[in-house]
Amino acid sequence: MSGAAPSPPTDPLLEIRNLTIRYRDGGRQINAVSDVSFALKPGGSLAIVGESGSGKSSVAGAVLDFLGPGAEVSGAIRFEGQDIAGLSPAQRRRMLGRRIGAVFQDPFTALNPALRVGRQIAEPMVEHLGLALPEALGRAEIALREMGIERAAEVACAFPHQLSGGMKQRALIAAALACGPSLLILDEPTTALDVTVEAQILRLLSRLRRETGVSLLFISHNLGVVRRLCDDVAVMYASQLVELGDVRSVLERPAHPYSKGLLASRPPLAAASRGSRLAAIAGQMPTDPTPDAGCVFAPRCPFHELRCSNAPQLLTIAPDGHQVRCWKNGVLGPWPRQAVVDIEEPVFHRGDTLVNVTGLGKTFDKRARFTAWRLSVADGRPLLYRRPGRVPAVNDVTFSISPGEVLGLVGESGCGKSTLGRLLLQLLRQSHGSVEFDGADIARLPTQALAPFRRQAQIVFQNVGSSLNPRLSVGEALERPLALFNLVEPRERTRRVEALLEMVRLPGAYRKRFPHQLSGGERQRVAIARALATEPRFVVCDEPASALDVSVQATIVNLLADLRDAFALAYLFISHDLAVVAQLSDRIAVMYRGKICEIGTAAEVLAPPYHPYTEILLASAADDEPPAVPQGASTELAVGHPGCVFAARCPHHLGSICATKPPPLRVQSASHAIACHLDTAQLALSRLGA
Amino acid sequence: MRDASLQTRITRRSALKMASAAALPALIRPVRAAEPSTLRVAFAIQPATLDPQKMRVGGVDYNYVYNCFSRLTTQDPLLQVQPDLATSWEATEDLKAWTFHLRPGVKFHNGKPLDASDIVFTFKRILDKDVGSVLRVNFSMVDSIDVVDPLTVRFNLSIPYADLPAAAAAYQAAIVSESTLDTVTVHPIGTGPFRFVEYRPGDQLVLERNPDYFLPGVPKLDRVIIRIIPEFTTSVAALESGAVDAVFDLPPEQVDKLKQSTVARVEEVQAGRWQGITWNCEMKPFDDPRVRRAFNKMIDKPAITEIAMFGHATPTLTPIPPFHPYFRKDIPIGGADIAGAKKLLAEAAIPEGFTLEMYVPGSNPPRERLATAFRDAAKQAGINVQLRIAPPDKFFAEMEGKVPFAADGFYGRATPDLMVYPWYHSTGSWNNTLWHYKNPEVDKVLDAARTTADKNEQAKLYGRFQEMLLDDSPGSVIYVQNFACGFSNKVHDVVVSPLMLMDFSKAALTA
Amino acid sequence: MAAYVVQRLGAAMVIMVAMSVLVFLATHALPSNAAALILGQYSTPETQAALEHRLGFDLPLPVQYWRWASHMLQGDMGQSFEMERPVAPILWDALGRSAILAVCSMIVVSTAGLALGVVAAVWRGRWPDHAASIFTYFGVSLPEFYWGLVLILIFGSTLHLLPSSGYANLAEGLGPFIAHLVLPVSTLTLTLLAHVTRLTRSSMMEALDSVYVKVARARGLPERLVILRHALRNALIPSITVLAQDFGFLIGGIVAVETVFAYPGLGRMLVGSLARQDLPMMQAAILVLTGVYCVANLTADLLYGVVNPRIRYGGSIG
Amino acid sequence: MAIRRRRRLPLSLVVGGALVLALVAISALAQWIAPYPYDQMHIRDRFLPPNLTYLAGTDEYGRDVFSRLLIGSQLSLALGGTATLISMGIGVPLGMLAGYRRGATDELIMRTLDVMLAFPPIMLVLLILAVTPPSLLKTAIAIGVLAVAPIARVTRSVTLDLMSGEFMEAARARGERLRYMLMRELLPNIWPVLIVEASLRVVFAVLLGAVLSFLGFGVQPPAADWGLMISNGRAFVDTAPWISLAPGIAMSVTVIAISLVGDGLREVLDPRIGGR
Repeated sequence: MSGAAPSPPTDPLLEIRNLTIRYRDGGRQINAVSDVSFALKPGGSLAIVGESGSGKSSVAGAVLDFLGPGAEVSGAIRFEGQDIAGLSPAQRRRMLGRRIGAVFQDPFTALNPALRVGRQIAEPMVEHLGLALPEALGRAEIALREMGIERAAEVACAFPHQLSGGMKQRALIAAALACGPSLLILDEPTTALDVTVEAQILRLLSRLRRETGVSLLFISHNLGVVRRLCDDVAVMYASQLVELGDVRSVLERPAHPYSKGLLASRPPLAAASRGSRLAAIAGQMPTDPTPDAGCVFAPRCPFHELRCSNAPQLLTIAPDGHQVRCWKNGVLGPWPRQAVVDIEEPVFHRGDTLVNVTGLGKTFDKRARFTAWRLSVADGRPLLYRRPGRVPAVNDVTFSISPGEVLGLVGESGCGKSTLGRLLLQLLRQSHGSVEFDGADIARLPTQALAPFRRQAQIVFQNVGSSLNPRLSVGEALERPLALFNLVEPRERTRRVEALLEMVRLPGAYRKRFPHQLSGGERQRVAIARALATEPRFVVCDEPASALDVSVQATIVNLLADLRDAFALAYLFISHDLAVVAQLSDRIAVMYRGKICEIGTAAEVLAPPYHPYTEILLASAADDEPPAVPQGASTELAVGHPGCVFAARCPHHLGSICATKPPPLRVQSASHAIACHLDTAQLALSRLGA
Repeated sequence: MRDASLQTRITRRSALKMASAAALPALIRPVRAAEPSTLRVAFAIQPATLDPQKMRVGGVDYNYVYNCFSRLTTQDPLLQVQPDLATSWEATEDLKAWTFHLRPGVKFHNGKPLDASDIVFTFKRILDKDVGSVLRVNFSMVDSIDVVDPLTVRFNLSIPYADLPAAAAAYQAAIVSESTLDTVTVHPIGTGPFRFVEYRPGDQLVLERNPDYFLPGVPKLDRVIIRIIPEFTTSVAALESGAVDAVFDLPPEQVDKLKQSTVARVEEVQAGRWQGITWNCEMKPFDDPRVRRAFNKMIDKPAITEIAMFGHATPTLTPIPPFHPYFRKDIPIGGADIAGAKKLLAEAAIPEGFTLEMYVPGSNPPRERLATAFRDAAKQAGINVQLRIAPPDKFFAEMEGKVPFAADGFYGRATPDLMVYPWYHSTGSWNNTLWHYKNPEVDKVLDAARTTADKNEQAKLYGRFQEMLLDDSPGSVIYVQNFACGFSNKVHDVVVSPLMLMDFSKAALTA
Repeated sequence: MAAYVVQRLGAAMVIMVAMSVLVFLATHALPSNAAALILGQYSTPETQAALEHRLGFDLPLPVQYWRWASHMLQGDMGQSFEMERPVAPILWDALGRSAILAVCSMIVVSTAGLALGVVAAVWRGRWPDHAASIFTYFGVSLPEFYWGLVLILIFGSTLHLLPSSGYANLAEGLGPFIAHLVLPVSTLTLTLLAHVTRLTRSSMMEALDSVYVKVARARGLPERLVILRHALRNALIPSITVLAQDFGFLIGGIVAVETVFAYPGLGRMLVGSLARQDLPMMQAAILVLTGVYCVANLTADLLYGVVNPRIRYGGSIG
Repeated sequence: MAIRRRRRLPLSLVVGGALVLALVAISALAQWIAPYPYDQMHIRDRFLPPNLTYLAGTDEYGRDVFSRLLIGSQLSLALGGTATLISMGIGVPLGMLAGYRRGATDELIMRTLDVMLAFPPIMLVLLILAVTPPSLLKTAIAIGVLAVAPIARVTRSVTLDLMSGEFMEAARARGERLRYMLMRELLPNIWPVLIVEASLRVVFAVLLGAVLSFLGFGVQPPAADWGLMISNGRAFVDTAPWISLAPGIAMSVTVIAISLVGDGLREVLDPRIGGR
């Protein structure tokens, strides 16, 4: 509707009408998709957005005929004018790859590890276009080049494990488009990727769309990503389509309360005050929605009235042309935000430090293992050598955290941020440098002497699936720290556990539950309660909200903020998501390949002057179409060269100095420093796309 | 095979057999007709050694030696001493010097002629302690051996000994040549009816006809292949399917089964091989004669014989077998007297529930059954017997004679003297290994019997010996086993001897 | 890959040395008096001592080990106490015959096991799956010797279809050669099949559930290609390790099967030498069997490297 | 890892479980169920086929095969159980330690076990049993030792899996001691996998015990585990097949029942079914 040239009304490429999908689970039937209808015109792009369990992937599955025998599908799926739901499985299979391409979420497992990449791209061409394998392989190489891969010939001959995640996803897109399909189904294609890589893939997709005219059906949980790629958006909640319309109008003027809540839950990419909280959606999505009984969102809806639960909600046309499944039809107030008592912005002084890290480094080598020894016969003379150590995971890091202060730590996966968090807690021992806690150098302490420190420093993890021992009840998990540190009399413990649960806003009765009986958000609350049971002063939060849906993520971030204020906690808040970090942090450190390249208050880091890397992170995370970010040929510089770790990817690369000399620390203010060869003036100037 | 099934009534089984035989493609037709004059015999154990003087266990070793080598004398199936390499022999009046006259013109398989020096070498080898031949004790009375002339040797003895010609028929006394001794374990050279061709341990031993054999017209077979098949189920199946032509020493449970066969037959003879229970008179509790008597009373020989051998054995008094002329048929071999045994045990102050370990050399089901049956009897008498099955070689090397209580058994010997003297005379070799039995009366009788050449006198003395042992025996010789072999119906004239032997020299096959 | 090969070879060598020490120590820990065993009942302490000296049993253990091991390395396995023949030729003969049995069984087990496993995984939860699992349950529920007896009874004694014992040289013709192998190989197959089948089934199911198979389907490949090219290729990789492991069980099974079928192989030789406490024979047989197993594992490791591109092609290309 | 409640129990687990319970009950009560003493001979009733007096017939001594089967089940199950207990008792702590400590401890333990694994399974047992007089306990120990390495390997791999679980790190962040980590955090999560593994091992031990009895390295008569019964009965396999058939069927049923339980448990514990 927006970018596409005006055209006479054409038949839709893909039209889905009254699609309903039910799964049998034991004796029960569960609605995965209820009565969903939409159409995608040729060359168009439609996003289906929703949280996990909303049914969005089932819609894609129905188009691809991937639902398996357990699913009961009804309704019509018309593709290129043909009702494909009525075709035989073999006929539908033949349509895949040729007319419909698909790319899935996890590029790391989507390529067959035993086949060369080129072969996997050539495969559909051999199958559908009848090409001979050598010819198809040649075309595969061309296709890879099309995807922006420079050493296409080399990549075509490689096995998947030799490629990076972004490269894999490019190869998968190349394979999906190999036969020139008219429809490309993208099921969360960038979710598993780093934010900078995600930006590149999105750019690639929008270029391909422009160049080939392929239509996109894009499944995502991320509204921001959707804006960059799609014309139309369909929001799904609990098996239903709740809102459908033009991307800009839906994102700017959401008409359904859920869409509104979803948008409000996303933290803005800006420094937040201590008193600011995200707008969260209370409660959780029903696992077995029953749309016939009334609005499925009613229990979580702040605008709901008695009338909402009386009858099923119908899809109606909202004033600005999009469809909404809400009788209020867009006439809503603003999404309510959590009220916070005014909190004074704390002032931290360099002097009062809780955690002080100096020259901290960690290199994982396998020195302890004698199998690290290798016999080399390469040069004719047998030689016993040890496999060289890896690049340091954390490299000469220095910073401090004051009591009650939140330091955000941002970086891509593998940059060493989690290792750094574990070093602070001495869960890993450093290779060099020191960690002082409350004035004591805990890095020199033997393990047995760490007990008092352990009580005061705790950790909350990312993975809600494994953060709680599945064999321990919530009560047992929370009692253990109390017992271990002898904090509470045994008789008092139950009451204390209930108090802890209440603190993280869970009912006291939850202490009898086991982790598998809790939702992801609830588990994370228990994990937070467990970390706080010892009344610590410092908590490492290692991506505590990253694995959760947006609406739940907001509640956890809010909870952490509340606890910070209530108990004057200091956090090291680790995340790959700059926006979330910004929401909670007083200061932010940006990490790349084991080094901190920029550190400063949240406002300072989010505004120029930037470190070039910060700049790319910010640009990639922006909702708008991201600027072209140079990829950089990362292998051209030897790993572990003495220069700037970011040199290989740096858009402002100054030449050999970057690779040979460690960058100097450019102090911008008392709290803001940037490690870069560019001087302050240049740093302030260089703005991508500006 | 097909002829046989055609002759019999067409039952479902045979119909199936024919159908399947017809359906089977020629490629995997399993039973290829062997060349007419190759005899394939299954043995359960492989030869331990090919060196005749060093053989210890019987079975395949004896059969190989018998067919590959010759001795001075041999014994016929009636245990009578017959000429082999020696055509005649005589003793001095005092039985202290024996002269053997050799058959002229005998050649070893490598063509070397046999002469008296080979005999002397062989017997000196037997008497050499370092060789460790089990036969040494049997010839302990030999002082010296002289070459009288190339075809005559003389044995000079320290004591009168009537049974030297029979003793010389022992398999370990097979004549070897000094010149080929170094290869005796790999490629033995003898003078027997068959020549050694090859031996693949665990698999087979191949013999071929010796064309220069000293007896005219034998052997008839071109080849004898001794196959090693440890499981009798397997070897009997092989016999029935024609994969082998004969099976050596069938255990009793296979005898009755094979007797039903239409393609094979069993030849069974009474033999002197005995099995029984030994107790060591020097060890507790058997140092008390009352205990020995009590144990004797527990044993119901006929019942144990039936359980252990299913009727393919005969209860006996001593190692002298019931078919021997000297056997005391008039002494009844009765059942057990549990009450009497209990009384004796009480007198010897052996408490009720006394526990005793009984060692049993394994790999011999009848012997295990014998032990199990005895255990049952002992239980009734209030003795708790725990069986300890040991690998045979381990048993013979480490347990035999060193434990108070065991089940054991021995091959039959050629003469009454060889049958009993080593076991019951206080200087007897086996006696001093096994049970240390000391009875001066018995010594006197045995000494008298071995030095007399008068058969009637001998019969009387051995008869008395059997009576003397009724009560006071240092063990119980329960039965002598039959010796049974299975033969395919196309095999003829294999002589089955009570000495556990198959003589292939006259054997022939029909197509 | 080269580093991988060197590493695996090194590990195999270390294991062989460790094993030889173990075998040597275990056999020398035998409480039996070897000299008494050799010389029999009538030996005297003097003759025993003389023999012990001749055999070097009076030397310190490390010296004995060194002598033994260095002889072994030169292929000299000593003389059988009992037979007084050199062990080596007997052993190699027996090994050759066992190898024929083992290799045939491995071929049958791996092809049948893989086929059954794939069928069961593809038709999971339906009758081919159930049939395969019942069949394999049945096979593995009884030890080899029992199946051996049953097969002999059916095919040897009753039907007279197949020879129930021994072995035939290839020289005796292909027919008898194969015929003699059918029953022992079937017996071994029956007991080993379950393991391979089940593992193939589960790794195949895992492969079929994987994302790359989903992607392959999304490329519109016919199911046959999806199964054979995409799923099976990956499912094969773990099967290699299992087959190597099964080789160990095969060696165990061979000991029993060779006894039942009177198959003149190494397993039977080993059991015989154990029963007779024939030290050199025992040591050589155990060492050779473990060596064979070691080689099998090594082969599996190397094959694993060849099949698994992660090992064959190490580094990333960025 | 968590047991999915509400999930229906697989048929294999129900059937196998019922069979195993029945077998254990029968063997526990064998002395009372058995119609005759296991070693009582009825000389006149030898080789009787199954009939009303002797439910499974009689053997070559006229002993009641059915009674012997019942008593034999005790030995076979005791052998399987003891061997498995031994291997679990050694293998589980070793595997947990190796997986938990990693580094040099891991290397030391696993490389040692590699050497053990490099022995073909039966070799070690034969060696042990050949050099010393046989007894049931020794057989059990030998078989148990044999299974130490595979059990330790499984335990280690599960431990390694769990080590990446963040609850383990949370416990370490509390400064928990080794004992608590292994016993309270790890073990409760490992045991479901171990039960599956144990069922495999019991089967393996019962079968291997039978083979050893067959080769003459097993229990001593007249006591008879099923392996020895089969071994003794094989001489009569065509004239009195029930003597070896009955223990064969009993063993087959036992093995299948235990395998069913193992497979059923695996299905319950891991719906994707990970094979080993």
